[in-house]
Amino acid sequence: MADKTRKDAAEALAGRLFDGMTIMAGGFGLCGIPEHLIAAIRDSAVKDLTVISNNCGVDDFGLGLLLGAGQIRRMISSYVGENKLFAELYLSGKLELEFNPQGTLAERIRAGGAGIPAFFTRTGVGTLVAEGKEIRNFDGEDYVMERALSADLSIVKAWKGDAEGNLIYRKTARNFNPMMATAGKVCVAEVEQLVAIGDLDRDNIHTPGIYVDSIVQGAAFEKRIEQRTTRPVAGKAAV
Amino acid sequence: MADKTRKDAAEALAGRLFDGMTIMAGGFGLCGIPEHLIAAIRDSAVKDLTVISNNCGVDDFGLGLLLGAGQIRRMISSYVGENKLFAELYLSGKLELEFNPQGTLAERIRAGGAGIPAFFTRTGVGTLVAEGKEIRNFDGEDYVMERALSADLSIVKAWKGDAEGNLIYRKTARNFNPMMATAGKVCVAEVEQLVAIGDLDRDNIHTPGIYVDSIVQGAAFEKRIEQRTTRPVAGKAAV
Amino acid sequence: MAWNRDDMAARAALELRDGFYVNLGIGIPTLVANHIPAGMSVTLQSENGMLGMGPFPFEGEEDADLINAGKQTITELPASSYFSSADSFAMIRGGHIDLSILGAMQVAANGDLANWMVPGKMVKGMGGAMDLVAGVKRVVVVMEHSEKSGAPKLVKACSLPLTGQKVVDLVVTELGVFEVNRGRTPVRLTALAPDVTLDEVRARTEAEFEVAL
Amino acid sequence: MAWNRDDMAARAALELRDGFYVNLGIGIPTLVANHIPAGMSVTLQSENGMLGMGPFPFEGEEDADLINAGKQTITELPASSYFSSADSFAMIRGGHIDLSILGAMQVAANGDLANWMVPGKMVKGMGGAMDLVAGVKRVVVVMEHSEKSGAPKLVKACSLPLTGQKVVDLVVTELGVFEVNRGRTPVRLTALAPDVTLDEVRARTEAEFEVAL
Repeated sequence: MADKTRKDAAEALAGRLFDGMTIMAGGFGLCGIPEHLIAAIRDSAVKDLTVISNNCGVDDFGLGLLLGAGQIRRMISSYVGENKLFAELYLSGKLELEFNPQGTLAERIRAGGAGIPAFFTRTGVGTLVAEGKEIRNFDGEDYVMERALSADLSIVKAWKGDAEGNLIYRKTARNFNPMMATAGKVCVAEVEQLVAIGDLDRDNIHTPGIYVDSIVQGAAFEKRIEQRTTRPVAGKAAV
Repeated sequence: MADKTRKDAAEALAGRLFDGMTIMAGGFGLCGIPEHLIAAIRDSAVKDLTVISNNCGVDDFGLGLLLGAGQIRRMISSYVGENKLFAELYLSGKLELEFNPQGTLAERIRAGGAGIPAFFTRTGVGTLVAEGKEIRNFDGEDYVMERALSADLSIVKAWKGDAEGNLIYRKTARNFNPMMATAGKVCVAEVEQLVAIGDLDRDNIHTPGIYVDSIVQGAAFEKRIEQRTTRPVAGKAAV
Repeated sequence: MAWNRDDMAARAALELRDGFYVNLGIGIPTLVANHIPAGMSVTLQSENGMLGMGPFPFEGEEDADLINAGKQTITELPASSYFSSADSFAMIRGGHIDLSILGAMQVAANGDLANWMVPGKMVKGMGGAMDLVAGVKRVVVVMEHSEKSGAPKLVKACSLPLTGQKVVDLVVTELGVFEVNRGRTPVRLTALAPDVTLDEVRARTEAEFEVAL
Repeated sequence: MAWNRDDMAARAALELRDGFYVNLGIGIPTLVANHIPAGMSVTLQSENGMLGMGPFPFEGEEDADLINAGKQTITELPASSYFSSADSFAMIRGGHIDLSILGAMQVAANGDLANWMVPGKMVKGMGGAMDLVAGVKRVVVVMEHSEKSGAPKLVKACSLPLTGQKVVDLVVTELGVFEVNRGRTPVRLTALAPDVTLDEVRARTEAEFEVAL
């Protein structure tokens, strides 16, 4: 099988970036984001991007870096609360924004990878989200039709991966990464640990290599924590 | 968390069976079938069943047992080639049959568990499968609308499970089991190994316990092989 | 004396049942976890992809790969499991979560809920709220009875953009508990906070309600 | 001298490319695996939930949990992965498989394919065939040129119920190779088996075709 390993993020993305393209980026908040690939996209200076990602990072990390560099024209997200620059750009008309309910966003991306052009969901019926979309009654209940989402490129972050592109995610850093890996025309993955083929448990591969075009082991991962919340060592449980 | 473990298949199914009900049964051919639960359903003598399963076992094993006992009124399947009794019952009008393309069947079941009442697929457009169904054009291509499938009860077979109902499947015995676990109003699982809570790798649980109502460790598993195919020890690869 | 935040959480916790799978929103709903009765088994779902959410970690034990939907660091439990966002919302949308407890800006007598957007203000996004109210079997709102301006939040009809139509089952405020029942029955006041009078509730509530204390 | 089954498989194997993900049907298509050129990396998908299908096991090493879509015992490889039927067909339907090689009862000049049902006969079911032809990027049919009755199988229009509309790219029979190109171009005969004459092919083929040998 062809070795999909690349030396670094820049090499993994070489020839895959162009102005006006649509990029899907995995992660929830700053958890499970492809931080090296995002940095390489910033360095590439590619622009007029449509970015599909649940959030948009923070001002100085994650997708916030692309926002700060003025590379993003349009975002499709479910929540962008933690980003001041985002608010400024949006309110000044420099950034287009499409909000999707988080589950609808996840399912639209799954549909994009699964050859399903549209599906129906109860989510958003009777809200702004359903405006201009078909509403249809099944068995006495109204549903809204949602369309699939796909992208020119998806960038995902996994815990472990191999040269075939098989990926395993860790804890809640999985989030949007598996679906996005399936919905990009090209998928580039960054991993914390690149392991030998055969080292991953075949029963527990979250993303089969068929979806991954290039894979790169990140150097030092920052893995920044957005809301460090703890309980007192001697105290009682806070959650 | 409540202990979902039951002593045996009969106890796990107690109070959950009724005439005329719809049952989903995991497995592909004889691989990954809930053999103890099927036997217990045969012993219960429940009848007029609608059974949703990719295949219908063989004459004397798997769902073929329910067929032989005259308990099945209607099957929703993708392929039933290996069952002579099936052919007899069908041709004599004693058995109703609905064929679904295998991928459409899998996706209808996933949709049933995922709150998606209907979706569009290219599969089956222009064939008998699309007759009477809505055809719709998206971006220049025709798709057929398929509806979700759900059941009163789903019976699934896993390799390992715990008292919370978390399940892990093994190799190609996974097949339809994970989706069916989500699409039954009640789901009963049988496992080869019931392990202590915490023994399963949290990152690799295929079916989270929320979907499972009762779990039972099967006694001896027959795990019959339908097409034993080998290569000569000294020879070259046959596949 | 009206209920404080913890009282409201305790009141909402009365909706918990043994074996329930529950999703708790940010703010007061998070406090409900502190009021799970001893011996009752309740599994918390976090919509970013986890069942069996544990308490916050001890200092120094935070894991960047383990956060809740509010992006706070959390811990896992022996029976926890992780899954993708698509699988998480399949679980929510498919009706597998028993109870969702979340905050609101407005709740209407017909069960409509608004909690994500104020026209003219910067919108942060609905996150998973629309999916939760559309998919979870029972939806309990915990909210302040009035806005800071004094405007009522339990209203005849929501003036804010909706999060979901006819989705609220129960409302807990600092003044009392209201059965809304997704608009299938008239709103009923079923509990009053200590020393709060019916007149005060009437004066501060726009929605009509029956009294069933 | 017409091609035998193995020759036909070898011919179909010319469609393989390095790095391809391929689904092989039952019968002659299975033999294509024996003709993967040395040094070429081809990953076989089995639609019951596996990527990286290995050869049949040695006797005594069969595993009941490890079968292909034909229900035959198989083996795994170092890079193999397993997944559910829903995930497998998401992969197929989503266009991620490069090539499907399968058998047929009839192929029409417009690319229509029939391979699952003969009216009046007991129907076994379409299995995954409809999904494969609808979803895979390139579909190659390997079939006998004629029925046992002598009736042609490469026809003007399928008389049998379809498996898919305008889905066939290439047809390999014991007589030759035909580009069908999903009906976007006229059918073209691009290769002839040794000692098979154009006249013989013309006599035994109902569909019109151009000759581009």
